Amino acid sequence: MAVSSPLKAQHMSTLTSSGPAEPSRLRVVLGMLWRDKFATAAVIFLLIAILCAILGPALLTEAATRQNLRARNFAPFSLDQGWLMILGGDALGRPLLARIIVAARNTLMIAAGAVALSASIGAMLGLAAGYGPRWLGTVIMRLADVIMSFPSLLLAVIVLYMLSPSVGNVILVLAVTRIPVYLRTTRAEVLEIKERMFVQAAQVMGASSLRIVFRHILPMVIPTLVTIATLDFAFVMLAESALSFLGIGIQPPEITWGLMVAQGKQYLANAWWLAFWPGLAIILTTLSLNLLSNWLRIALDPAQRWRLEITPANKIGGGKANG
Amino acid sequence: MKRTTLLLSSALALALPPLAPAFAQEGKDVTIVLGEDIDLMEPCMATRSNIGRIIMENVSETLTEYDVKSGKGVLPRLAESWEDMGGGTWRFHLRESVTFSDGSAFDAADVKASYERASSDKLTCETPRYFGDTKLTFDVVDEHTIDITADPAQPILPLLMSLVTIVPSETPVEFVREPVGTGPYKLASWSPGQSVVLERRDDYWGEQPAVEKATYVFRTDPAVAAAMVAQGEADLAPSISAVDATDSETDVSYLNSETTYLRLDSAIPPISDKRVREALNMSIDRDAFVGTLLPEGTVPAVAMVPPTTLGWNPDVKEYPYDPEKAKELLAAAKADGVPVDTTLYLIGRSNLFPGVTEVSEALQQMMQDVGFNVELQMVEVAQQEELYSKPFKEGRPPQMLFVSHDNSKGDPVFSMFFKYDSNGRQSGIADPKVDEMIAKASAATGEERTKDWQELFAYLHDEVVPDVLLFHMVSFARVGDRIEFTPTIATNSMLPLSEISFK
Amino acid sequence: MPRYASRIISSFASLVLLLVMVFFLSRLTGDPAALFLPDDATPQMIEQFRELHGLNDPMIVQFGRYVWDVLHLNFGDSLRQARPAIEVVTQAFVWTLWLALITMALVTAAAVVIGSLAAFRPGGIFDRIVTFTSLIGASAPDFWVAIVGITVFAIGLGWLPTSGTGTVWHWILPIAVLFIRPFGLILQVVRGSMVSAFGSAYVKTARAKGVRDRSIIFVHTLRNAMLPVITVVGDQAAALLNGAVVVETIFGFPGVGKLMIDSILNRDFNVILAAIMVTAIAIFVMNLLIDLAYALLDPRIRT
Amino acid sequence: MADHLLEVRNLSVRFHTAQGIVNAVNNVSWHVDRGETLAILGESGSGKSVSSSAILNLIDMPPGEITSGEILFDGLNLLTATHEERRRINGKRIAMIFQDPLSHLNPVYTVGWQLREVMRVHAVPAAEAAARALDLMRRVGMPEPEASLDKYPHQFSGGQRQRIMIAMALAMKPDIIIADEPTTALDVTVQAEVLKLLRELQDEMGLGLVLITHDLGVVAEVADRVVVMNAGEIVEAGTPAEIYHHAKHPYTRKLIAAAPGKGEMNAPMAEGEALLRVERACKSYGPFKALNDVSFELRKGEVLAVVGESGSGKSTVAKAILRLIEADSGRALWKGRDLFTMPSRELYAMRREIQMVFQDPTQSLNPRMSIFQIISEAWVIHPEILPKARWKERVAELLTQVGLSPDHARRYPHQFSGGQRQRIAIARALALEPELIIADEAVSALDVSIQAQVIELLAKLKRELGIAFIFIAHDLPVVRDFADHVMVMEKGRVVEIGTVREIFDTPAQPYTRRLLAAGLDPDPEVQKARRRAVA
Repeated sequence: MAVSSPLKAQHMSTLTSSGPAEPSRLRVVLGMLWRDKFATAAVIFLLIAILCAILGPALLTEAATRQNLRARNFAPFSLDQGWLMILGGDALGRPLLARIIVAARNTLMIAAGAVALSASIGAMLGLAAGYGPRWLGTVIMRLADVIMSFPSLLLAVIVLYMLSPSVGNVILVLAVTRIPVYLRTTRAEVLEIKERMFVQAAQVMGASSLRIVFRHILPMVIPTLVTIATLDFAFVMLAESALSFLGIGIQPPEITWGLMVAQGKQYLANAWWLAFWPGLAIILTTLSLNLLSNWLRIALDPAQRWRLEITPANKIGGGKANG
Repeated sequence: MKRTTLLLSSALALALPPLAPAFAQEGKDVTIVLGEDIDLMEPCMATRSNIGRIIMENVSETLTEYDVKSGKGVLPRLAESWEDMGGGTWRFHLRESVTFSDGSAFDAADVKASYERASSDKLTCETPRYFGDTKLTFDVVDEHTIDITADPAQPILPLLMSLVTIVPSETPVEFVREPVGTGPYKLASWSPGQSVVLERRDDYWGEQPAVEKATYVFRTDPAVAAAMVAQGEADLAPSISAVDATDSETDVSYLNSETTYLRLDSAIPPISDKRVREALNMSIDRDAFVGTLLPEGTVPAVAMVPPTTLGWNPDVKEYPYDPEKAKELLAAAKADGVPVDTTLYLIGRSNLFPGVTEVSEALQQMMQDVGFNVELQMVEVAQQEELYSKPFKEGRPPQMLFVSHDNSKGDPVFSMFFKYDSNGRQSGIADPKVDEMIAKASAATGEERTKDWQELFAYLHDEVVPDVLLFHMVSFARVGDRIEFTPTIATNSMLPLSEISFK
Repeated sequence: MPRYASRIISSFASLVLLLVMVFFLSRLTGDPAALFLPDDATPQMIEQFRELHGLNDPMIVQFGRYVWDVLHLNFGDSLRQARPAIEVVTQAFVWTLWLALITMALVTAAAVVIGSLAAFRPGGIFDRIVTFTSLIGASAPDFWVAIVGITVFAIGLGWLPTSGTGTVWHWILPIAVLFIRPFGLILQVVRGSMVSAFGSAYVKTARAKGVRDRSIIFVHTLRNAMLPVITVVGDQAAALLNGAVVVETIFGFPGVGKLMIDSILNRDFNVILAAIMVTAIAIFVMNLLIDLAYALLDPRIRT
Repeated sequence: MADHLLEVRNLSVRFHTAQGIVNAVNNVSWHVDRGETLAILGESGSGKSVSSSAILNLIDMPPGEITSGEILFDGLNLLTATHEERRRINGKRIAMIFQDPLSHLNPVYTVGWQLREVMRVHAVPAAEAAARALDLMRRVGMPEPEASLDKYPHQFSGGQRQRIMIAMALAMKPDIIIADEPTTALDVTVQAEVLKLLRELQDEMGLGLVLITHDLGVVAEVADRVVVMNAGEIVEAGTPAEIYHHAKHPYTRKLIAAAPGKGEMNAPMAEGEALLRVERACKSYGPFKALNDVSFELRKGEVLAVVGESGSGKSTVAKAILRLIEADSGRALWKGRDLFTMPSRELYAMRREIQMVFQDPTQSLNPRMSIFQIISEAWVIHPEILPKARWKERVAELLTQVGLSPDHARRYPHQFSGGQRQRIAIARALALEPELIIADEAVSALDVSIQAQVIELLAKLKRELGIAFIFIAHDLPVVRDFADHVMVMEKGRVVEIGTVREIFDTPAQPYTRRLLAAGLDPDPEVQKARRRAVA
């Protein structure tokens, strides 16, 4: 404390007194990203995955679904059957590369959908539980307990039985099971933030509860939620693949990476590539998200941010400016 | 890098061996790894495969047994002989000096009690399904003779008696978890979820089998089961997946009595049109599956029952793979106003057999190639069950259920009524002529019975086209190098330890 | 103590609500009769089964009967196993409990030691390697890891049994597979928590007092940093107590996770309900222990 | 150059940050000897704590970097000594007392353990350490010394915690104690006690004391010599009297001029209609009475200062009036209407008329809103005040009014210094055109020079706009400069109420007198005289 406070105050005063032109926010963020090479690689990989999800199905669905029993379990690293077969073929002779690219959409959509849904519902309930009357908070928290202890497999069976194992319903199942995470986090943050002075300042100005919650509290909670969501995205992808493995998730002919691994695992002994490549896609995506979330955690924490801000280049530049 | 890895692993290897598990079996004990856990050990449920594989003819015995190995038909077991007394009555002469594992002696009263217990409405045994509306009355003639009268007369009563397990008459009328039987083995211990141990009885009436103690363990994943035998942790895995059956030394394939087919719902257009059903049959290249998605040895099916069954018709030929013809048939149907463009739902069940998804997807594509509009849905067993059995839901779309039927009992009677009769629970057709033929064959005996069934099979396959018959499936057993065992078509439903011998 | 009383009451209320929901929802998912009986069961058999197990009664009557039985501490019989559901569940639960306890003990010990060391020099080589490898581990689908583990260690190297229970050796692979994900997660929390604890004022005091680095890490900082860690450990342990379905299925481990999925697929309602109840109680007890641990670690919470 | 016990020579330390390099201290030299007290005086950001952090090896590197200089302790250059050598000196020969003892004590260990630890790490046997810990607790005047050893830091009051810190620093009988703002967060009476204790101990043990502070009063009270720091450099050094009376550097002069409590006191206002009349307000939390029968009156354009120590209930008064908490009983008549029972619709209108400025401007401004958004939020909530078209213009006006520039509107709170942020908070309050502003310790967290500016601004607003203030403070000199009336509170009740002159010149109650006596005067001579008087 004794060391950092003068430091903070000082660079603030330099900034405000000299009033240099602010570098654009995007550039600052990109600069901070670039300083963490792992995170940079992660973002690039994720962008590629998203690109696959957007363009893949339109371009490659035909190639990904066309069966060719002659190329059944075709070994990887050979261009004999065209470049799409570079990662090998699956049990029906369909090119794995094409399938992985096409499956990116479902996989990412399920994960993103489930995360977005659970995060938004969880955040809303968490805001209500944290800022609303005490009894409402209690009721919501008990509800969260119930959801927490509700076996997700049973939920999956119930939803998928009564509805159908479609992408939308899998999103629903996964979203419901993840709500408590966001709910509890949001509530905990709200309980802390609502005691802060600026919330009281808004109250003193006559701001309505809705305004305080959405204008003042929510924006403070969002960074935390974003960090959790990145991690949860990875978690949901793994959960989806576990559901597929147990036979109660997405069902063919829909494809997801998780389903591909689940289907390919029986060939692990003699055609490892069937399960390996989609497994690798999952690992790389979750790994990227984890790395990204680590970076976010540092980037969003003012006390940690300097780790992303010092570089040799910066030192020289700063030195000159100050000297 | 490589060197350090090597060093590291050899160091580890040195550290581990004294502690490493030594599983090699000693003496005359065997370990059998099964794919499905056992939940009950109830003799009257022994026709269910997960139970039957453990207790049928090991713990619990029947009056007769059906020979699937050498085709000798119905053989004596607890009954030494039987004769048809006419009027629906059969007299069974029971084996003497047979004792149950609890020490009590076996007599005619036990037979009567066993049947009555199995058909009691206090229990939900499987046995009654084989008797349907037939009423049996038991007359104990003397301690070792019993008359069984069926109403209506039942020509295959001796065969049916191979499905009734005999328990002591004192057995309570509730599900038991510790079966008592006359078989060569008795239950030694059962740790649910982990293992079941059977031990050989010294006072068994028949020839002593070689195996002294059998331990059953359960692994859902067939790859793990296969690995256990390979590692010597188990001696026998009766059903492993074809892809894991890579070792020709230990792995044997066998026809497993499962017949897969697409159950068509003939009440709903466009499937209600026979040409459409024919076109479906011709769109499928059955031979292309064999040796690719399905293991070598898989047999394209022309009947609901496997070829070893009485009355199987060798003259019925599978539908040729003829996409052109199929397209023509479709066009013709379309010309007559049949809505052939309607979406057909191909409803498969995950876990039906290993690789079912790929097979389903291939089927879907083949049908699509001739112009069908097919949507594939893979569902869980309970969901499929809902669609499979009557009553069917009103307003259902045209559905093709990818299902499997198991009949290793030797007679088509166990299949035909409920698969094809207008009132059959899983029948997709309503054809009075078929109903009549089933009734006739069921009542017939001897040569006539064979002929009647053969006619029915031909008629169904060639004229009615009620379904798309696909394959008689094969399974693979991995047999460890300590033992000798040859799986049969009945291995799926029973696994007599007496068939295992040591090298 | 009144704090605990109200906790018990409100948790009990949640449990009741949960069981009620499960009771009705699970009965909407199909008929156990069709699953218990063979395909070719006659309609009479099905009727008989439904009658025998009271499945023909209106749902509310079934519910009333269940509540009545439960009030008499009778949790019903398993449809499949012809024995009390509670017996089926407790038998399986013992396995899960051990599996969860051993795994969590190892995970916590490993994560705390490695995470603390990684946090001492954030961004250092050790930190980077530890973070990266633990993340890779935590990113892999567990069934995939399990099968690869069997392939390598049981089949390839022959060091460990493939599956099953019996000796200590049988526990190694399942625990190793279960270890990976919570380890990655808890490691991150330990690391983060330690990094911020190193920035606390009392660490400055300790340094000004001349306390050794080792003691600063493991005495001063760790105990403070453990508070958020305990929460995560609790969450992860709860997840394990709910059953490690995938691992139990693959390794043939007779735990509550496998029991749960089997019961769900078989619609063995009484077992589902009993399993939920037992695990919920276990998790409740565990949360109390976590609270206790909190109070033990942090005197501020004691008052 | 003569050898000193501790000498810092030409020390420069810099930190790497996003905005480039910040030179925290530049070429700083000072020294201290046994039995002497050196004060390092400076405002926040002056770098006054950096050299002591360097002495104790507390600077994180990176981002910190020591670019030049040496620190000589008893002839040893600490900057080239090994980690282990320095560890042995820390706590044993040089000890430190930190500001904010709550966060500087480990919350999860008992005080006794922490006290013993400092001895144990320097190889004192366990039994001896235990005995000495008890002695130390007695020495620093801890009530119930034995029982207190088994308690945890959170179970003590602020003053007691600082005594614990002092005990810990004394444990090894060090040669030097460095105290970094040891009394800043404490009430004046407690501050006086702590400083007295430090002085006694120094006399007793003959140790060298380095006292880092921003408070001229503290300097006047204890220092033998003083160095003044600004922006990382020492601008002036000398005895406190020299510095106070003959400051050479303009910065020092500015600092001394800014010290509050020297101007003319306000004359009491003419009688007028009461704007706010609080009658018998009560509020309890369980057995604790936060407000006990509080009554007072406030007239238009008048400043009522509420003073008292922490826990006296002075903030509770403000919160009750603003309905941030609900009073248990009593009335607060605002223009004749009772605020305590006002329905929420009227409350909304009342919010326009009574505004609040909070203690900590960092906390009271939403970090995610721009200054424009923060100020104009008032009009979003109360749209009748100003049409949207005029918002921009009015924000610029308000910013100018509080002494900021109109183009600051685009920026975010973190880009401003503490004083600037408090101006923004005032601008926000003004946006609603209130008649009463409640300032809750609004200047307490600010540096003296900035404090003076903000008070000046508030006085201007009072003068020009006729705004009334309830000015809550614990710092008496500031109150003396700004208030018309003063209300002294203790334990939830009003001890004394009167005009500023009455309270400061002729306090009627012993508590008020004690409070006034504990305050420190920035003039060393005055302070010395006062100390003598008290003694």
